Amino acid sequence: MSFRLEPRADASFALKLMVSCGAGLAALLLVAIPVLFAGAAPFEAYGLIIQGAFGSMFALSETLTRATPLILTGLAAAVAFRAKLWNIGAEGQLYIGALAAVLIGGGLLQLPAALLIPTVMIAGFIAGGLMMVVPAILKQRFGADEVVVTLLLNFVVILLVQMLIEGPLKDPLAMGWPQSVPLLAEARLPKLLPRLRMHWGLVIGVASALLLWVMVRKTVLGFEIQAVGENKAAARFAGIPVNATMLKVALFSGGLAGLAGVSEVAGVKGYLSADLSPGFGYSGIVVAMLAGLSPIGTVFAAIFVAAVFVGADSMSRATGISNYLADLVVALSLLCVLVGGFFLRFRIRYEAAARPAGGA
Amino acid sequence: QDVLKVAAIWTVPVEQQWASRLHNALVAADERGDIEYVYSENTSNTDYERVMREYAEQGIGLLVGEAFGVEQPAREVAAEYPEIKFLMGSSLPPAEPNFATFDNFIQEPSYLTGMIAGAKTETNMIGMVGGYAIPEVNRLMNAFMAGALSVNPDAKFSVNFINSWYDPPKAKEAAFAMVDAGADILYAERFGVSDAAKERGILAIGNVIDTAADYPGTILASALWHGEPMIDQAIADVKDGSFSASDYGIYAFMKYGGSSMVADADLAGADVVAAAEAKGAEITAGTFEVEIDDTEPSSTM
Amino acid sequence: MDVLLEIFGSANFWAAAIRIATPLIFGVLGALVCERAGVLNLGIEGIFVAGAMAGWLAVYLGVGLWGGVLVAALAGAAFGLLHAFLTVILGLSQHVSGIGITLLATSLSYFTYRTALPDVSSPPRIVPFQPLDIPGLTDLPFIGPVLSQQTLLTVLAFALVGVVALVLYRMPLGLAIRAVGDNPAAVEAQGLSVQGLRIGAVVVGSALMALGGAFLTMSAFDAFFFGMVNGRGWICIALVVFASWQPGKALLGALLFGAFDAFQIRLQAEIGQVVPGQVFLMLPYLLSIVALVLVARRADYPRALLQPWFKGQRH
Amino acid sequence: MQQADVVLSLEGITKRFGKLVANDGLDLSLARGEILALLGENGAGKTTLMNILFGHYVQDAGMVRAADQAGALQTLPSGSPGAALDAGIGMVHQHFTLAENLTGLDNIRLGTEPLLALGGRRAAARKKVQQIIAESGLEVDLDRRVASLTVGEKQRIEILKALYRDVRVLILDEPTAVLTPQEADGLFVVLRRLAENGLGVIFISHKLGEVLAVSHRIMVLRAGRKAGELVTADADRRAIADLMVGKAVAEVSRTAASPGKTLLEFDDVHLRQSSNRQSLRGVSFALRAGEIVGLAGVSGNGQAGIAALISGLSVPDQGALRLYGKPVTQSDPRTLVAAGVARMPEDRQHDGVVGTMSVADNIAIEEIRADGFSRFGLLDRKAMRTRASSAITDYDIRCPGPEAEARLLSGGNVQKLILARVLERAPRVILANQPTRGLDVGAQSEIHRRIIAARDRGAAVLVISEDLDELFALADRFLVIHAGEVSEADPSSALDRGTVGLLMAGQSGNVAVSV
Ligand SMILES: Nc1ncnc2c1ncn2[C@@H]1O[C@H](COP(=O)(O)OP(=O)(O)OP(=O)(O)O)[C@@H](O)[C@H]1O
Ligand SMILES: Nc1ncnc2c1ncn2[C@@H]1O[C@H](COP(=O)(O)OP(=O)(O)OP(=O)(O)O)[C@@H](O)[C@H]1O
Ligand SMILES: [Mg+2]
Ligand SMILES: [Mg+2]
Repeated sequence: MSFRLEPRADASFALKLMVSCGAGLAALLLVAIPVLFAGAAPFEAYGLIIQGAFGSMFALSETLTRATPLILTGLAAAVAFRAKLWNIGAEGQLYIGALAAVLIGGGLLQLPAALLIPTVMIAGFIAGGLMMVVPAILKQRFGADEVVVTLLLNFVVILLVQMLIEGPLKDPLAMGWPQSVPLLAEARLPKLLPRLRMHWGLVIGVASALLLWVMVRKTVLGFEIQAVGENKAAARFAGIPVNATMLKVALFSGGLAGLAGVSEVAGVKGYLSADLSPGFGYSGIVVAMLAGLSPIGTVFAAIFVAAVFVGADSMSRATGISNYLADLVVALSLLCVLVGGFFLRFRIRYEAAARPAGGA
Repeated sequence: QDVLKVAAIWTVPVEQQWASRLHNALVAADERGDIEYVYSENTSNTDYERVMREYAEQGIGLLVGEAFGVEQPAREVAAEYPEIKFLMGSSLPPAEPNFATFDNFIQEPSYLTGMIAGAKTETNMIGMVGGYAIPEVNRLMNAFMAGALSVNPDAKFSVNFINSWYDPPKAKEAAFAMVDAGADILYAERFGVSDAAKERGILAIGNVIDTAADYPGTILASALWHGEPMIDQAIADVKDGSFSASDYGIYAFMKYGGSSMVADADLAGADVVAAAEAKGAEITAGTFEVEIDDTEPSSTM
Repeated sequence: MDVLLEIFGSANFWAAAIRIATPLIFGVLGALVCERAGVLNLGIEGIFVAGAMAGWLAVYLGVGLWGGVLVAALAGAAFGLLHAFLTVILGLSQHVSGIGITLLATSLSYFTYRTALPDVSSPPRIVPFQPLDIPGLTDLPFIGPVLSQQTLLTVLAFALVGVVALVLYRMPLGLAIRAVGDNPAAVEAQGLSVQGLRIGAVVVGSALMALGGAFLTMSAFDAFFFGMVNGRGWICIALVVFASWQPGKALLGALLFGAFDAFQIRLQAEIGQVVPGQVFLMLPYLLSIVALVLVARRADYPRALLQPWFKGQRH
Repeated sequence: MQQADVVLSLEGITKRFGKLVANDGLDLSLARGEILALLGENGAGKTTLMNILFGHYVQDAGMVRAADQAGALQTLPSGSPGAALDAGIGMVHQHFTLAENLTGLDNIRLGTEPLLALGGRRAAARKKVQQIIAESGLEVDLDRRVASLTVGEKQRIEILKALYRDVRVLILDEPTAVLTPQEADGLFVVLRRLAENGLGVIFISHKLGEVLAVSHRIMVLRAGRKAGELVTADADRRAIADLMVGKAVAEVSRTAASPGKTLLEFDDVHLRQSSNRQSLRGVSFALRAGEIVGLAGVSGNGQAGIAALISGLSVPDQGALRLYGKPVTQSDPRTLVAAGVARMPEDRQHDGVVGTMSVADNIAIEEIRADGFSRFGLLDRKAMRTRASSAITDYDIRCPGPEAEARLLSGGNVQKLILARVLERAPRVILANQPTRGLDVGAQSEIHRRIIAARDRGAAVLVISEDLDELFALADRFLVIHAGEVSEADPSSALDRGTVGLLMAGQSGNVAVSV
């Protein structure tokens, strides 16, 4: 017996639901293994994960706070991957965006919040965008693989940030700790609710997702990006300026990652340090793929990934399991959801060995 | 009365020298039955505030941790939970009513190990490998250098920061480079440096923890940090209600037993050790003070 | 100028360059084998961690050094098998699967380490591979000191470069691997199994990557630390492109990287910090990008890289 | 036919793709030394049947049996190309199955040696291949990387690959689609000789002339079923064509041209060579309103450069291009399209459509920024859909509807889609590059009809084709390209296949005109 994969035209809602539940169930089963290994009770752990992610206003706020940068880096990956521009450099673009925010909003400009916040955001967007435009140009002009270039630039940027926050940007009031001067109060993104960390970055993220959706579905630019992404040669033949379109994609992608940096400094941290992001740039890729590169889906995928992490982290504390479990749970969930996505795209056909028709 | 619940949040794994000193002290207190101890390690600064709040909600009595990267939110959390005591590593002053601070002020024994190294170096060159040039590291290196220069004005130092807290192979390479450049004693701020010293058959100065047993014949002297005086004091203070928003960093000073110097007399020579110990006595007696210098040290060559 | 001469003329410098390059040689070979077959393996960073942890833990538990090497390779192979299942059998995105593998391998290694050794407050140590001592060879001038600072794992890395080159260019198997990375349809039409070749390449490549990790805990050092892999895996991904997917150039690239790293460490040790240390640390990455820009046009990509392939699909 | 002579037998093969039944209970048998031509419209199921026979696909029902060494028929396990190869079946696929990063020789060796044999058997393999080349006349450089070979050379490697395995059955799926007439003739000589030596051949082609010339027997498929079987000696073109389509195929008729003024002019155009393009050296010619100019030549002689220039994908290094008398030397595709140039790409799947986008998108793509389809940067989906719907009716594009993905269309329908896209604006200049390559007779005649209609409306048309039959059916005037130089041959009525063939091979222009 052998099996064959058959692409599905469109998955029904029931199937989607079934697959999602199946993936979730599989993830839970897998998570039980390390939980048992560490000597805790799986069912108790499941409850604690959900409670830790959504069980209170505080938990929900924390989940959404963590989802905020993931929405933006997820969008950054989604917009680039749609055009087959493999931007693995969102991490670096995030830091550059944060750096720009601190440069502009750390005292250079004295403006009221209504002006300073947009200025800082635009600065972060442009900085992150340029950070991606450079690899895009290197790819166009020299054929340098953007996966590698953006990956390497992540290291360069983090070192640059370290250098600046230990040097010219160092906060003289930080007792020598390598961190930048704080953002002016006028540059900070306001909190959404008092006493909770959730901030306006979330609104920016969701708004970006909506705008991106409009761009993808409704605009000529979105059309051109799709054409370039799916078939460069045909797009070029049809007169779409392939290189210029790619540069626009690069600008958007890097810019969104840059915004993630702005959102983290201006919404959460208040100043820049070398540990601003625990890999939000890389997780963004995961988020985007989970969402099937859909802008709206990215929002939900980001919340999912954030909830799994926050919930599992909280569970590990409540059960006394090593908190490295949280990353493990995220990884396992990711793999289960990925495999689930496969079942949405394909059906598996088992094929019995061929029977002779009408006897031999 | 219930046992005191103490939670710790480390931004690093608990093996890291710095955290391990306090972690061990807390584990010991737990084993004595004084407290019930839980912890989260390797918690990123992004997550730090959330974890603080989660512990706070669990109803702990004392929270130990590091506020270095999260000063502002940490203080906000403390202000919101006045019934909980916070003992946080911090470079800023304590905050009333419940936010006490500390730091690893072991510049005193570092000065003493510097004296021993300064006396023992034959090439007059000492290699120093650090993680990041942050105040906690800088002040130890500066005190060490001052100690060495006090007995050997010709001593030169080669300083290298590897920009990582854990990359022993890299620290080892940096140390090898210094040996190749002529250093005959290595100041081992990071894991990996003593390994290089042992492999090349030269001497190393330990920092924060005593690794002499792991590197027989290599560790000339070590500046040790002891978490116990501070932790035990804090626990006692919380229990008897006298915990205040003060600077517990002083408990790292030698006179409180928060730090000490150990030296290998066979390697260093009895007279050299005796000189250092005499200086140590002066420090404990308060007649000699080691300057706290947090500026970034640089090579003197 | 003198400083430069002094550095490049010293056997210790070259010894260090080789030592730093060794884990990269394993990693870049592993990535090369995977990519030659058409599969990008971004799981490399995590597989390094898994190899470092598993190999070390095995030795710590008493299986002996070579036993540890084997365990590391098997751990790498296991993650390779998972990556192959996701990308070759299911045809899922190689980027995402790879990043997922990195996340899984890293967190699983850390979790296992911490759960297996909950109460250690300083990392336990093993007796690592010892430096070479080959009478006759290690006594030679210059070569001797360079060699006598290496271990058998470094010898293994160099030997594997030869083996990989031999397989790729002198064996029908290598022909098939190179073909399957270029056009799977060509391989299937000649009666070979595309999936089989790809799975095999990813599994073997991942085992090689894990050896890079094992080198860190069993030769470069003698204990396992969290975070000790520190981006070495990613560098290998860059080096493969730099090397145009050729084993010889991969070795060269790894050695260049090692030499540069050894050089900057020594320059800092010799002349002190004249510019911020980060500038030195940045240079290898920037130089890699420059090198990439210079070689990219001539580099010849496995054309089927990133492309899943299903039997019975339309080509 | 005697049982002992049968080398291959397919019985009751059925294959479904979703709802589509690609093969419906097909039987086929092949005798030793027989050349069987398999005919059928695009999508009739020929390739599918061969893919099942060779093990690329697994059939839903039915059985494949092949003769073993002793001549006894053995059932082949399904889904295993390896088993098919072992059973002495070789296949030249419709699309190249070559690893471009390997040399020709290595492609031939691939899979023939134990994987772990150290060193392989390169020398022995080379000797054997050279012997086959000597016998068959399939000349090709074995040590060049396949990427640098021309399509004709690649096709020869494909055939050598099959012959190298000492096959008893050889399947050729449209092997001549990318060969020049001369190359094709060479191949037929080889095939006949091989058949005389006992090889059984299944030959798929859309070119009825070839089929009639080379095959012994013809089997016609229609919509997955056997539509009929003929002995070649008794068959004629019309009968076969009607059998394929299931109805009578309309002849395309053509009236004499009445050329008007010059619309597009090449003036001493030079273009540098690039990786897959021959250089152009001083090309000059003019296209006039109301005439079809045929550009004949062996592929790889500069056609790609001329097409790229007219398409706006390249600009000349030297010389000028003039459209309606005005220079357009520095144009890009958009300005040319806006100026009324219709361009049909040589490789329609690769350059013509974005497979994952809809039919409507692909019809609108060239003018997406024009007012008709968008406003203020926002797409007008309704206009795009309306246009697509009318194109689908007008051009008989067979697809589920305007929202269907273009990749689901067969080659003929993709070509109709492109025609609909470019002809709708009543273009004044038309570039038709290999307009019917690989298409069945029905689609061919439809496309020819459209091109002639456009000419009659006053358009200037340049047809680039390697199919001389097509050129003779369409062209009012011939240009011949060789080694980057274009020479004029006129009047076309005075030319015959032989002379154009000579011109294509680079013989002097005088020969042609003198006929
Ligand atoms: N892998 C596949 N998946 C889905 N449909 C397929 C597949 N392969 C073939 N088909 C369908 O089967 C039908 C027969 O296709 P096939 O390629 O056999 O036609 P053909 O006779 O070779 O046509 P052509 O002359 O154009 O080569 C077509 O409608 C095609 O869409
Ligand atoms: N990926 C696919 N999945 C399902 N059906 C397909 C796919 N690709 C093509 N088809 C089907 O293939 C049919 C015919 O396609 P096919 O490629 O055989 O045409 P073609 O004329 O052979 O093209 P060409 O001659 O250019 O190769 C279409 O009707 C379509 O339904
Ligand atoms: Mg076909
Ligand atoms: Mg076809």
